[in-house]
Amino acid sequence: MESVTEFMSMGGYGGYVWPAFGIVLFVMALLWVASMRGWRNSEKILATLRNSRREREDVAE
Amino acid sequence: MFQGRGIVCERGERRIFSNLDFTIAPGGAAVLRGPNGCGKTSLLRIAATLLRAADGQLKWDGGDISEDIEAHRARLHFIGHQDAVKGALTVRENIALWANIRGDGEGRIDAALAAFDISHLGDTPAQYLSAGQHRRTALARLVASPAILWLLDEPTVSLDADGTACLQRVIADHRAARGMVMAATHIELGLDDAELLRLKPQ
Amino acid sequence: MFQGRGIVCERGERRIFSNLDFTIAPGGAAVLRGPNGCGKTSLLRIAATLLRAADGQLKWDGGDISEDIEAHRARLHFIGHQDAVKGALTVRENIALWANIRGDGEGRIDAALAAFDISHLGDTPAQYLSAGQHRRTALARLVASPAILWLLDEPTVSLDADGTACLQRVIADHRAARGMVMAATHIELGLDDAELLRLKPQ
Amino acid sequence: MSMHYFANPARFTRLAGRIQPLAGCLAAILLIVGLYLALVQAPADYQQGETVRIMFVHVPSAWMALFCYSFLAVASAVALIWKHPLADLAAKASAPIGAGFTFLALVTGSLWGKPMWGTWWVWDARLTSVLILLFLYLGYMALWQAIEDSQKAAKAAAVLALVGAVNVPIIKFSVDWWNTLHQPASVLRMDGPAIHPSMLWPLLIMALAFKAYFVTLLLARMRMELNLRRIRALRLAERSS
Amino acid sequence: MKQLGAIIQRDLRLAARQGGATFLALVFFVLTVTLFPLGIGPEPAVLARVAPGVLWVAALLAAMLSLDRLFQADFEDGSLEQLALSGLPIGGVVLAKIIAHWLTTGLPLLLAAPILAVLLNMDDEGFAALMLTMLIGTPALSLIGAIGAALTLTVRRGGVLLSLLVLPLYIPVLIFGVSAIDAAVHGLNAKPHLLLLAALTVACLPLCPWAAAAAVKLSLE
Amino acid sequence: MKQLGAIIQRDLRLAARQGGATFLALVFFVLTVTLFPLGIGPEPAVLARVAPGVLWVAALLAAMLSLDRLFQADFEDGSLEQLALSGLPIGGVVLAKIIAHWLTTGLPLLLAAPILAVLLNMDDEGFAALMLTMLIGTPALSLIGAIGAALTLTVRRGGVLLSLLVLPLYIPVLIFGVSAIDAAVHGLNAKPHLLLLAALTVACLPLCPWAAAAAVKLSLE
Ligand code: HEM
Ligand SMILES: Nc1ncnc2c1ncn2[C@@H]1O[C@H](COP(=O)(O)OP(=O)(O)OP(=O)(O)O)[C@@H](O)[C@H]1O
Ligand SMILES: Nc1ncnc2c1ncn2[C@@H]1O[C@H](COP(=O)(O)OP(=O)(O)OP(=O)(O)O)[C@@H](O)[C@H]1O
Ligand SMILES: [Mg+2]
Ligand SMILES: [Mg+2]
Repeated sequence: MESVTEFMSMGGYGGYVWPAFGIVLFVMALLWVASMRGWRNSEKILATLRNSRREREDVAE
Repeated sequence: MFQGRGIVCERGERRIFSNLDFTIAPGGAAVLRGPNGCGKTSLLRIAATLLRAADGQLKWDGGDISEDIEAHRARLHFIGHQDAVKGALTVRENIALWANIRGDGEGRIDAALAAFDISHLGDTPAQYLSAGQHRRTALARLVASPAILWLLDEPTVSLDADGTACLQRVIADHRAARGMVMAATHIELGLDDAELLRLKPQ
Repeated sequence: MFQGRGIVCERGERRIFSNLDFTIAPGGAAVLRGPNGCGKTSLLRIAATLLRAADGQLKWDGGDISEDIEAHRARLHFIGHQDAVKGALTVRENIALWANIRGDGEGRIDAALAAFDISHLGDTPAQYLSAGQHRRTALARLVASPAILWLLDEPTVSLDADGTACLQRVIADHRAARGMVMAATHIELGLDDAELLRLKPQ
Repeated sequence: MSMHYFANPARFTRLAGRIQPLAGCLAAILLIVGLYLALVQAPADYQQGETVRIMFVHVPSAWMALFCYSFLAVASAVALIWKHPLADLAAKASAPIGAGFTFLALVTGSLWGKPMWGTWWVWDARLTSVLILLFLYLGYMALWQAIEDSQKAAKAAAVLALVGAVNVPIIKFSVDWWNTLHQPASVLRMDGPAIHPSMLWPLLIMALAFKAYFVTLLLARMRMELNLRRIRALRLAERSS
Repeated sequence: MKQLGAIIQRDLRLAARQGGATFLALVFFVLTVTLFPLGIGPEPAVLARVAPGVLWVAALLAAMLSLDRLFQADFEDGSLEQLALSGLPIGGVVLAKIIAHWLTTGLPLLLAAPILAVLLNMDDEGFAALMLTMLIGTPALSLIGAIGAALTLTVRRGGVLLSLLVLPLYIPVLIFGVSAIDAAVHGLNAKPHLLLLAALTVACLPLCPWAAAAAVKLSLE
Repeated sequence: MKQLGAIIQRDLRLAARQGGATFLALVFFVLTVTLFPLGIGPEPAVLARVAPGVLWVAALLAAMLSLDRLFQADFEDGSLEQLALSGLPIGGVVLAKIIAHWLTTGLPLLLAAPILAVLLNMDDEGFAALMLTMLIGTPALSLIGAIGAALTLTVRRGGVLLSLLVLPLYIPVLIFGVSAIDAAVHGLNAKPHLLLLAALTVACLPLCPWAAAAAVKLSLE
C-alpha cells in the first residue's frame, strides 16, 4: 500500500508526471478512436451505397 | 388592394419618374416594362418600402402604408437580382431558413422544391448551382412561405423554358388564391390579363 | 477556325456532358442552348481555358490550344455573369481600363460607348447604373478592345429591346470582319445562321 | 475517371489492409512495454528526480511533431510535382496526427518546465518554434476544411505546406538569433544530462511505439479519405441520375 | 422570439460552415498575443508587466476584425434586405445577429484568455479579474461594434474604415478592463473598475441595437 | 510592361476611390499603436522598452488586414478572371498587384512609423534603423501576404483564415526587424540583422509571386 502511494507521488512530482502521461495517453486514444471510427463509418456507408446501386442496376461496374 | 398614387422617384438627385399611379386588386397583376434605366427596379423597391419615394402615397386596402411599414413588409415577397442565396448552405437549407425566419415553419419546403423542379438538388450546396438553378432556389421562397404580395424584378433571368413555365404556374396559383403580383421584365412573362405599366424615360 | 473535339466536362466529380464537338469558322457563330444546369456556362469556361476539360481537345486553326494558353486567352473575350465592372469607377473608366490592360489603348472607347448607346452615362459611377446599363457597360468591352473570339454567357440578360438590337448589330459587324462568336442563351439572340449546339442533361 | 486512377488506390487498400493491423498491434505492445519501463524500471535522475520520467513521453512527442511535418511536406511536394493520387491523401491524413503530437510536446514540455524551470513557459527558441509549428498545422488543416472542392483544396494545401516547409528552418533560425540577443544563455539548457542506457532504452521503445502508432493512424485515415472520395462521387452520380 | 432564434441559429450555422469561423477568430487572438513576446523579447518581468494590456488590445482587435462578418455578407447578397422585409423589427434582427456574433467571437476569446495569460507570465492574482472583465466586457465589444459594422455597410471593403470608427469607441472598455486586472494584480480592490465596466455594457444593451438598426435602415435605401 | 503599369495604375486608382484605402490602412496602424499606451500605462521607460516590438507588430497587423483587398474584390466581381484572360502571364499580374499593394500600405506605414516612434518614446538611436527595417521589410510583408491572399480566395470571408496562414510566415520579418532596431538602440551593430532582413525580402521576390500565381490559377478553375 505504501509503495503504491509512494509510486503515485513520484517523489513529490506526481502532480506533473501523471498529468503528462495522462494527457499523452488521452490525446492518443482520442485520435485513435476518432480515426478508426471515421474509417469504419466510411466503409459502412460505401458498402450500403454500392449495394443499393447494384440492386437498382443489375449491370455492376 | 394595393395602390400607388402620384409616386415620384428620385435617385442621386435626379428625377426618374413622377406621378405614377397603379392599382392591383386581389388576384391581379401589374407588369412593369420600359427601357433600361427607366425606373422599374426603383418602383419595385419603393413598393417594398426599401426605397423612399420622393413624393406620393402607397395604400393597402385604402390605408396608408407608411403608418405600419412592418406589417406591409411582412405581407410581401421581394425577389431581385441579389437573391440572398447562401453558397455555404444547401438548397433545402436556404429555403427552410427563410421560411423559419418569416415564422412559417418548414411544412411547405417540399412543395416549393417540387414547384420549381429542383427536388433532386435539395442537398447540393448552393455554390455549385448553375445560374438557372440558383434563380429557381431564390424563387422557391415564394412557395415556401406565403405572402400575399409578390414583387419580382426580372424573375425569369437565366431560367430555361421549363423554369419559366414553373414560374407561370406558380404565379397563376397565387393569383387564383387572390394573391397579387407586380413584376418587372423585358421579355414576355405570360401574364395575359395583367395591367401593363409602361415607364418612359424622362 | 476554332474547334472542340470530344470535350468532356466534369464538375464536382460529376460528369456534365461528354464527347462534345463543335466547329466555328471565321465569321461563324455557335449558339448554346439547353435546360438549366446542362453545362452551357461550363462549356464557355472551357473554351476560355478558365476550366479544364476532363478530356478532349481544343484547336485553333488546327493547332492544339493547350500548347500556348496565353496566346489563346489574348485572342478572346469572355463575358459572363460576373462582369468585372467596378462600381467605384465611371463607365468610361471601366471600359478604358480593360482596353489599356489588354494593350489596345483608349482609341475605341467612344465607339464602344456609342455602340451600346451609353455615351450619356460615360461619367456616371457604375454603382449608380441600372441592371441593363451595367450590362451594356460590360458588353462595351467587346468593341473597345478587339479580339477575334467572343464567348458570351447569356449576354442579353437585363437588356431591353433596344439593348438587344445594339448587341445584334455589334455581333453582325464582328462576324462581317471574320470574327467568331459562341453564345449561351435561353431566348432568341437573332443569330439566324448560327450553328445550334443543343446540350442535353445527362 | 481513368482506370489508372483507381488502380493505384485499389492496390494501396489491399496493402494497407495487411499492414495496418500489424502496425496497430506493434504500437500497442511497444507502448505497454515502454510505459512499464518508463514509469517503473527507469531510475530517477539524480538531478531532476522523478520528473525525468516526463522525458519518455515528451521527447518522442517532440520528435513526432517534427517528423510528421517533414512527412507532410514531402507528400505535398510529391502531390504537386508528380501528381500521385495518394500523396494528397497522405498529406491530409498526417496533419491531425502531427498537430496532436505537437500539442502533446507543448503540454508535456510545460508540465516538465514548471518543476524544472519554475515556470510553465519561456520564450526559448525551441519552444517558440514548436508553438509556431502548431499554428502551421492548424492553418494547413483549416485550409483543407475551408475549401469545399477537394481537388482545389488539395492543391492549395500543398502550396501552403511547401511554403511552410521553407519557412520552418527560417523561423527556427531567426528565433535562435533573436533569443540570444535579448537573453544570453541564462535559461536552463534543454540538452540536459547525458543519457544513461537505462533511460535510452525506454526512450527508444517509446519512440518506436509512437512511430507504429503514426503508421496505423495514417493508413486508417488515408483509407477513410479514399472512401469518402468514392462516397462523394457515388452520391453525386446518384443525385444527377 | 422563435424567429429571432431562427436568425441566431442561422448565423451560427453559417459561422460553423464557413471554415469554422469560431475557431478562427480565436486563432487571430492567440496569434496576435504570441507575436508580442516575439516583438518585445522574452523577459518574463517585462511580459508580466504588459500582459493585461496586450491581452485586452488583442481581444479588441480580434473582436473588431470579426465585425465585418456581422452584416456585410448579408448585405451584399441581399439577405439583409430580406431580413428587413421579413416583418420582424430591424432592432430585433440586429440584436439576434449581435448575440450570434458574441457567441462566435466573444465567448471563445473569454475561454482562451487564461491560457494566453500563462504564456505571458501574468501574475496569478490577475486571473479571476481577467476572466471577469472579459465576461463583462466582450458583449460590449459586440454591441458597440455593431454600430460601426452597420455604418460602414455601403462602403466597399469598409474593413479599415470600420476600425477607424470602432476602435475609439472601444477605448473605455479597454481602459476599465485593464485597470481592473491591474488593480487585482497589485492587490487593490478591482470592484469599482468592474462595476464601471458593467455599467458600460448595460448602457450599451438598449442603445447599440437601436443605433445599429437605424444605420442598417439607412444602408438599405 | 506597359500593361503591368496599367494594372498598377488601376489598383492605385481604385484604392484612392474606395474611401481612401491608403489613408485607412495607415489609420489602423496609428490606432493600434495608440491603443498600447492606453493598455500598458504611460510610463516612458516601459514604452521605450516595448516600442520597436509594438511598432512592428502593429505594422504586421495593418499589412495583414489590408491583404484581403489584394485579390478578393477582383475575384468576386470577375475582374481576376478577366486579368487572367488578358493574355498577360499570371505571375506578372500578381506582381503588379503586389507592387500596388505595397504602394498603398507599406509605404504609408513607413512614413508614419517615425512619428509613432516619438509617441512611444523610442530612443533616438533607433530611428534610422526603424526606417531602414521598414523600408526593407514591408515589401516582404506584401509579397508573403499575397500567397495567403491567393490561397484563401475561394473561401468566403477568408479574412481570419488568412491571418492564420500569414502571421506565422511573417515571424522572421518581425524578428529581424525588431532585433535590428534593438541592436541600434543598444549601440550595437545593426548591419547583420539588416542584411538578413534584406536577404529574406530578396528571396521572397521571385518565390512569392510564383506561389501566389499558382494559387490564383487554382481558384479560377
Ligand atoms: C513547452 C515546452 C517544451 C517544448 C515545446 C519542447 C520542445 C522540444 C523539442 C521540439 C524537442 C526535440 C528537439 C530535437 O530533437 O531536435 C525536445 C527535446 C527535448 N526536450 Fe523539450 N521542450 C519543452 C520543454 C522541455 C523541458 C522543460 C525539458 C527539461 C528540463 C525538456 C527537455 C528535453 C530533452 C532532454 C529533449 C531531448 C534532447 C535531444 O534529443 O537532444 N524540454 N523538446
Ligand atoms: N463549381 C461547381 N462545382 C460543382 N458543380 C458545379 C459547379 N458549377 C456548376 N456545377 C454544376 O454543373 C452543372 C452545369 O452548370 P452550368 O453552370 O455549366 O450550367 P448552365 O448550362 O450554364 O445552366 P444555366 O442555364 O442554369 O446557366 C450544373 O448541374 C451545376 O450544378
Ligand atoms: N443607387 C443609385 N443612385 C443613383 N442613381 C441610381 C441608383 N440606382 C439606380 N440609379 C439610376 O436610376 C435610374 C433607374 O434605375 P432602375 O434600376 O430603377 O432602372 P430599371 O428600370 O430597373 O432598369 P433596367 O431595365 O436596366 O434594370 C437609372 O437611370 C439609374 O442610373
Ligand atoms: Mg432593373
Ligand atoms: Mg449558365
